Amino acid sequence: MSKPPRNVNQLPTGGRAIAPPGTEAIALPRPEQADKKISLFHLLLKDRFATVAALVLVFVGLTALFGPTLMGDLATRQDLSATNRPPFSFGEGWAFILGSDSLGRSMVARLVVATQTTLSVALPAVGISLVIGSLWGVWAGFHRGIRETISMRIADVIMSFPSLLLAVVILYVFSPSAANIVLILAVTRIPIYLRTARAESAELQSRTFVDAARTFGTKPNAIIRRHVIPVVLPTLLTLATLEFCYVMLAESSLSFLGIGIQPPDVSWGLMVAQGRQYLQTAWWLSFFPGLAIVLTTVAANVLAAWLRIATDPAQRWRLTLPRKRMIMRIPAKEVQ
Amino acid sequence: MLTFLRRRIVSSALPLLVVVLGVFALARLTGNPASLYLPLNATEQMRADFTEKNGLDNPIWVQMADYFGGVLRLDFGESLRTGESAAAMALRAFPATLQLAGTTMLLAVVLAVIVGSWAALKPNGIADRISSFISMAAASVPDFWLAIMGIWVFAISLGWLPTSGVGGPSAWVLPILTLLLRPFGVLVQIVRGAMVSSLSEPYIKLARSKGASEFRVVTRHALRNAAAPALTVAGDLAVGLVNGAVVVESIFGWPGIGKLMIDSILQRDFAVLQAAVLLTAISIFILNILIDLGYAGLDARVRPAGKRPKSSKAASVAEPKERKVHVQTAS
Amino acid sequence: NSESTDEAGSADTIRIVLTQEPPTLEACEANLTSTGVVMRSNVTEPLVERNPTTGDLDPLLATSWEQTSDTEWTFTLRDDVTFSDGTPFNAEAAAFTIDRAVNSDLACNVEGYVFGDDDLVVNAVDDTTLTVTTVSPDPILPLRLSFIEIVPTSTDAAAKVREPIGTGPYAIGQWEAGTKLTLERNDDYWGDAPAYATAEYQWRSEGTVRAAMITSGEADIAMGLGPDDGAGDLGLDYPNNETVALRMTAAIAPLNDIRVREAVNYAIDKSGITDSLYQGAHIAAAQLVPEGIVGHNADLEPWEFDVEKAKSLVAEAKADGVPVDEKITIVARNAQFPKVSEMSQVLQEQLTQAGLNVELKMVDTTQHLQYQLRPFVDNEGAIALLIQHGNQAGDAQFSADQYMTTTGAQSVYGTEAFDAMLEAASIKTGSERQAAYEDIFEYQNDEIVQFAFIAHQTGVIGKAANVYYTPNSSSGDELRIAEITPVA
Amino acid sequence: MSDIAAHTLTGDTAVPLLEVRGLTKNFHVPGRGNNVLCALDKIDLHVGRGETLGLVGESGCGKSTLARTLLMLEQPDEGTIRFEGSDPFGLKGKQLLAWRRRVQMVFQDPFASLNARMTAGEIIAEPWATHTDLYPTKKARAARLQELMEIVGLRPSDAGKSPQEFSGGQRQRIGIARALALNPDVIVLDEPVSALDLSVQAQVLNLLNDLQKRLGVAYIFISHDLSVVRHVADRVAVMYLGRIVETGTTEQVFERPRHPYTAALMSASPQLDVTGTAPRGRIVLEGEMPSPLDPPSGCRFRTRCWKAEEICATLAPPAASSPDDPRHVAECHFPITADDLKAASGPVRSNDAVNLLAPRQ
Amino acid sequence: MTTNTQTATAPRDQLTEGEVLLTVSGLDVDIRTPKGVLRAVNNVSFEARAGRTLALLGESGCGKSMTAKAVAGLLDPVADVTGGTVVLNGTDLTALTPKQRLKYAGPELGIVFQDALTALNPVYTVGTQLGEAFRIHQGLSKKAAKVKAIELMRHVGIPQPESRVDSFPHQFSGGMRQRILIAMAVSLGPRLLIADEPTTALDVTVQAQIMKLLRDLRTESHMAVVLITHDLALVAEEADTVAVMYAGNVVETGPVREVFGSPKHPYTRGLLDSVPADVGRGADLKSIAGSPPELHRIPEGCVYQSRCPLVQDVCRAIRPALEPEGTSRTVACHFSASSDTKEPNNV
Ligand SMILES: Nc1ncnc2c1ncn2[C@@H]1O[C@H](COP(=O)(O)OP(=O)(O)OP(=O)(O)O)[C@@H](O)[C@H]1O
Ligand SMILES: Nc1ncnc2c1ncn2[C@@H]1O[C@H](COP(=O)(O)OP(=O)(O)OP(=O)(O)O)[C@@H](O)[C@H]1O
Ligand SMILES: [Mg+2]
Ligand SMILES: [Mg+2]
Repeated sequence: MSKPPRNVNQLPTGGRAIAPPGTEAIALPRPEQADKKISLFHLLLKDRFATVAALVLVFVGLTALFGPTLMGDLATRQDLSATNRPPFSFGEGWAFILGSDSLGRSMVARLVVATQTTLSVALPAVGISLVIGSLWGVWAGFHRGIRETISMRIADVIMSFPSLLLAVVILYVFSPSAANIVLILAVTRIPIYLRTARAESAELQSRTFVDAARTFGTKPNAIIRRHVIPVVLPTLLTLATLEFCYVMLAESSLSFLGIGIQPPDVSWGLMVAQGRQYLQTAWWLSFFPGLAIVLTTVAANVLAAWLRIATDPAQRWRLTLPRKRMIMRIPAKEVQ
Repeated sequence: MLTFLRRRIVSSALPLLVVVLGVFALARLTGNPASLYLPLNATEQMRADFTEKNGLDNPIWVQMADYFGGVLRLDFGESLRTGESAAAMALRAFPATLQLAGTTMLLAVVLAVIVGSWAALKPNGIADRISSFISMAAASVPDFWLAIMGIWVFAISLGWLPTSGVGGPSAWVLPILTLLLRPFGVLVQIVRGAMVSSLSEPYIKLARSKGASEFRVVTRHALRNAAAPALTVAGDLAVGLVNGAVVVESIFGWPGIGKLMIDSILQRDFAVLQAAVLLTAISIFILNILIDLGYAGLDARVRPAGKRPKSSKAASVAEPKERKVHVQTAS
Repeated sequence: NSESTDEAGSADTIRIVLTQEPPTLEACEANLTSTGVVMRSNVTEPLVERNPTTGDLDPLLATSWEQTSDTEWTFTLRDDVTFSDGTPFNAEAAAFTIDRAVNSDLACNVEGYVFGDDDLVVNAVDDTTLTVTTVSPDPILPLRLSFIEIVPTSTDAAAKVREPIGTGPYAIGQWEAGTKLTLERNDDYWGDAPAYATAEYQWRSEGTVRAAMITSGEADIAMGLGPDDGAGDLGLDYPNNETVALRMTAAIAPLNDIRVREAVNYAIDKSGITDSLYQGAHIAAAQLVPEGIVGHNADLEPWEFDVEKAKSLVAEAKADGVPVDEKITIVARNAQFPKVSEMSQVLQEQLTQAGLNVELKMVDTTQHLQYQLRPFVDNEGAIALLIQHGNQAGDAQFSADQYMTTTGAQSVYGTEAFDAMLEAASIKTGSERQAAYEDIFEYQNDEIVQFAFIAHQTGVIGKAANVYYTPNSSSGDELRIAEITPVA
Repeated sequence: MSDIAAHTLTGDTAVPLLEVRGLTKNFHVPGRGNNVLCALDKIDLHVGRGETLGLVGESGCGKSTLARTLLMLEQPDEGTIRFEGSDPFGLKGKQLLAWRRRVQMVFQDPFASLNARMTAGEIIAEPWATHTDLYPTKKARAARLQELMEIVGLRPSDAGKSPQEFSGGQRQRIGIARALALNPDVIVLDEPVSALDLSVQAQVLNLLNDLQKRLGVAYIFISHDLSVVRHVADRVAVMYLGRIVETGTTEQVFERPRHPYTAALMSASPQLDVTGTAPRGRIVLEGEMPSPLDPPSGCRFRTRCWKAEEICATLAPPAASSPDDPRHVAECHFPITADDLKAASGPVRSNDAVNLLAPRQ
Repeated sequence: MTTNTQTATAPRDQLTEGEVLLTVSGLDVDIRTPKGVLRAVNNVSFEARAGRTLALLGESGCGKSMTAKAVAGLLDPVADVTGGTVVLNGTDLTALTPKQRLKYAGPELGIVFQDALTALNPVYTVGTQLGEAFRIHQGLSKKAAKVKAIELMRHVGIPQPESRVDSFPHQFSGGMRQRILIAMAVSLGPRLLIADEPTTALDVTVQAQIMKLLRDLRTESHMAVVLITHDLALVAEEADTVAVMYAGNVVETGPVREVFGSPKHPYTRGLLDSVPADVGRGADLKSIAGSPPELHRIPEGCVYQSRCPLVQDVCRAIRPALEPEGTSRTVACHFSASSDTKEPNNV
């Protein structure tokens, strides 16, 4: 055994290795087969925060999917005679419940349409960098050696490259289309996953179960697919939710500089950026989209944290732990 | 330690070079700045002269060779816009960013350590939930929005702080507050995660068995161990601050390197852009080395080439470990 | 609240917040807004000066001038003026300055802006007499020369200078690059001493922040505000001689059909834009220059807003085989003026309503210049460029030469007939000149339609309660500190 | 490949199934100075068909490295491995896969060697994903899986459970079943029971014993628990600091140890002896095992040996056979002789015997 | 082993050998788990005497460590002591507040944790960690604490303590780390030392060194030692008395020689039978069939019923109490008498 002692900064990663010594037995409780199927949903219901978060995300997702169709052209219909209408004025119909913007468009409709744009930028951006960065990192960490070194240096380059410059250049040269924004955000965020995946994979490749697979003559790619990726995935997914937040913010910063999503398309970031000059006269223009960003990312993070624990066989128990207040004591069996 | 430094410097020099080359090439993709700097009715001849004078008609590698030739002579070129030495402009702007980013990071780390530790004491407790909610929300507010909001509330409505500009300590408050939130939010999560796992390590129990008070256990034993992952992330965040304070700098009129960079991009002021990028890249590179050193200072296990390990087991342990990030968030 | 009292500068200092830091203070670049706003008539002065209110030329360093031949003008200069460094001002200095700005290889901005390609012959006859000879007759040479800020002969003739010396009421004090710039009162000034001993300039790119600095008492004057930046009562409107318009590539389909260009004009709700985006401060425009500029045609009415008409014009054109479905790109420049993004979106929406296929593209300054100046971007189909044109000189020729001739640096369309009209107008003087340009503007609207005019703009300057200042049409380009006085 | 005639259970075949000659493995550890760590130093070893070779030694002496090298998880620096006469390191592609089938390993840690995210069935069937031809149909695999689970004493119905849901002993059975999945001829068992409780250990040992009887596999059984090795092994090799210092039959090594280290090892392991009245004297070795980065000159054991003399520091002792049996080999200048042992009176129990050889202290 | 007999501990009243120092009676520990609250330690009672070693013996997961942690007051947050008393030298520790207990941790009671490889804080030098107890309880300066630390290291036989005091834990081998942990536990001369599997992770040769160290320390200061292990042979060699645990319950106690010589509880006998020693090569070992019950599924009646060869109806209904058996032993089995009559164990 020449493994270094488990370090604090090592990520818990499935299996027995996570459980601190002495608590291994925690992982032992054997859930019956039956309750395994339903339990993910049940576990979710048990955690009020996670439930709320899931509801928020489902709502956001549905809005993004069906909202724009429902809104028709409401989001772009301008009315210069009714600009900056304050929110919660109920006389104007539901479309203006959150007020109107500086061109008299319905805030509700714009928020809804922006949901789709925002997600269609943030999700692919996160997805692409997640997939590329993770696979690359896993591969580099698994093979170690020169492949690892070169990969890490590339990550260094991207990390210390002024990402804004990259954005500005690409967006200036190739016009600020949503696809280009996605591309830039994806490329600049690859190192995040690359580094994490590499570290995890480098650690995993020395694990015994990987050695075991090698003794069968399993090919490296098969080992990566079977043993490394499933273990690394939860960590990377958690990371991805944090990144989701980052990407939305970055998109809004691009909008601030005028090179984000271009009108008449609208994203939350763009709405916040354009609404900033009305902060004193029409706060709702930037407040509501900002709130949408915050709520979505918080919900995503809460759910990711929950999911991470829920899908980890060795940590799952934490979720089901009764709260201290509500202990139902099992009456001690009378023995004498 | 020296070997380590030497190796670190050698291995980072190449990426550094690639960054600068990349910036050089990318910047030239943005087009010829002739019309920006020439009079409206400039003739073709004037354009050609301008292009030639600035060497923009040469193939890119010739331009690069010229540029690096100049760099070796410590000549970083002149600003197209102001005619000043590009190096002077970058060096002038840099301290402003550094001070701002440095102070911000310091505060973010201190606050995050306090809040994160507090949250970690009772995982999933009410303090944990609240702090994790607040920190996540903090990390997801667009900074420019926050900046303008801050100006509105603290400078205009309350009149406590100046709106912007550089000056006395009060001028620092709003920019720092704005920059602070994201690093703070992210770090709270990291510190909390690291503290939760640190607090469940056996050495915590060992400390308790010696009669150490809760305070001592947390501050002496858990924190020091939790510091390493936090340090890594703090480093990445600091890089982000140095590189990405543009928005805050331009709102608050803070004459930093971020603002200089974006201005020189917008003005196609290549020499200044390159000088600024080179400077930040070097600083990021130094920052990374400092973090490695700090990491080694915190945890002897990653101290490279220190004392010769005594036993065989130690030998394999003493390999410098790649820094790792702890992604464990509250549920 | 101690902080803000500290910040409220002493009565001796006027604090001004600009939209951006001057890239340089070089006098021959003073027609750049960001340089001129600091330099002109504060640090350096021209020979003659245009009165922004009356439009007349007032004497400054020159006491009088006359056209001594078709191509020659003679100026009589003051003899009691010294530069702030003590060197005397004389005809030699004036000649040197003109020569440096117009005839040199410095590529001064002012050269391109107010002078053509031809060089001037300048001659210092004696200390107080200066003659300027042009290649062809130039009736408005004194007006042109009002853009030349006089510098001493000690100024580097081969390179631009960042901090020049002038004859003005102020001299450059300290320039903390990136942070602030101060001007100090020039105690040897030949004219009346200004009220403030020091002028302190800062710069903020966000309009809301500039407005906030006025409301919070951190600045006395804030330049370039927008209607919603939050200056409230402290915002002063002034006509800034800027006009916004769409400039259409009339040679490229579908804009190559005049009906389509007319449709564009009909489709734009000018008063809707001025009233709701700019709260009535802007004025719907019918021509490139606003009132007060020589050549402005007061009889021209803005195109009426009539979507139906626009639609029918488009339909008509379509019936004639014009590919009206081809894409038209509205190109606008980020942050060019307040609410430019909103205005672009309105334009896009309204042109779309008229049945055109319109895209919007927001670009940065450098890219914008590629659309605005020759050589134009020519591979992107029909383009309607959102331009903001400011005629600081007060004469329509400056606008017309640039924007209306077939070869104008910023003109994408013209006709030979129109060129001839312009040529003829440029050498006319007095009321003839006025009439000639009035005709030109009318002709453009009837026959050329390169432009769809939107509005004559109104600038907003923020002014703290403790200063007196009345902005005028040139305030945005030339903020005369001497005109600002403290409230007693 | 299999040109060997009928296998025997004694392991005394002319051509051993697996033979190792001069195997050396160096690790390069980062750091200045001498950074070559010699984990295996010219190891000679052989295992016959159906035989169990016990391998004992202190932690860090290179047992696992040897096991890993045999499985080609590490590349040796020197020496040869012959499996039925051919060198697996020269194999490629199909042949390599074929070889992989024949040598398998069971790992020390039943927790770490099973992927927590797979089910028991998936784990056991994993080898077939690579060796697709072995059980080509789904049905064949399912049948074989069930069979394997029964062989190792697991309920086939538990195939869908994940490793966490099994006890340590059951997990080790999963590991054994996985090793059996390819029908190997040799199984290297790296401390297969040291993580298990006594009662479970007994179950696993019984299982291994049973399997060997039924399937005739050979074992290389690594352990530091002498009582276990004594129970399972036909022959024993004792390792110290990368070298095999003594080999012989189990009986020889345990009853008549020749190397002082072997003797110390026997003595140090506690005995469940409730009949004795006083705690017995024992050889408590001084100090720690020296760093393999910087092994002692001459005899590697000399720094802790009570018999060491000057020659031990200068000359590495050659392997010498016992006068009684040429196959009982030890590397020592001053081997413990039969006379030493005779001097120990009383019942010839290994530990009592060595007690009398207690270090001079 | 060092011959230095000078202890690093503060002088204190010597205990008389054999005096009862620790009395644990009826100790219950509950753990909150997803399945509800379960009993990890149930009604456990035992005594430890000054200068003697009590072995807590049992399979993995039977509650040995839990008992030790409960005694030391260092249970995980998910576990609580819900019944029973722990009287150490006249003081009931369970009645103290956590703050009051801090006073006892170190000077009265030392504990050596199970996992020597990770129990030391990796970021502090061993000197700092060894000196910490002195800094906490005696308010020594850093310097003085370091002197004490060096003394302790020498005491537990670490060569060149002066130069090694500033090394970090990872620079020590497992055996040395274990010694440092022991040194830490005995640094303030506690009356009671709990050693939780102090040698499980170590080699036999190192184990022998550590056990010798513990023996020496015990005889020097007459502390009571509670040795937790699942190694029967180790118990046989090192302990005076033994308490055998099964599924959270103590099933048998008594002097080691008697218990191992003639086990009264079928579980104890089963364990002894599983030892491979002396069973012929190739012969099957006797093993206890089945596996221990999960704690949340402990049946009514006897905890061992599912694996017991002697099981009867009564075992399924009534849990046998720990009854005295002879003068020095206790057993919890309905059939302890009958099991006694079975063939004596032939270890
Ligand atoms: N990958 C490696 N890199 C460097 N050194 C190694 C490596 N693997 C093993 N070693 C070293 O080789 C030596 C032998 O290690 P090995 O794991 O084979 O010992 P072992 O006898 O199996 O010990 P244990 O009983 O603890 O399992 C040790 O000193 C170890 O530190
Ligand atoms: N933190 C915990 N949460 C839930 N259950 C626990 C926890 N710690 C221990 N347990 C349970 O308590 C029981 C007793 O554990 P304990 O650590 O005392 O066992 P042990 O006898 O010391 O075992 P080992 O020999 O493996 O150290 C175990 O069955 C385990 O499942
Ligand atoms: Mg091993
Ligand atoms: Mg335990």
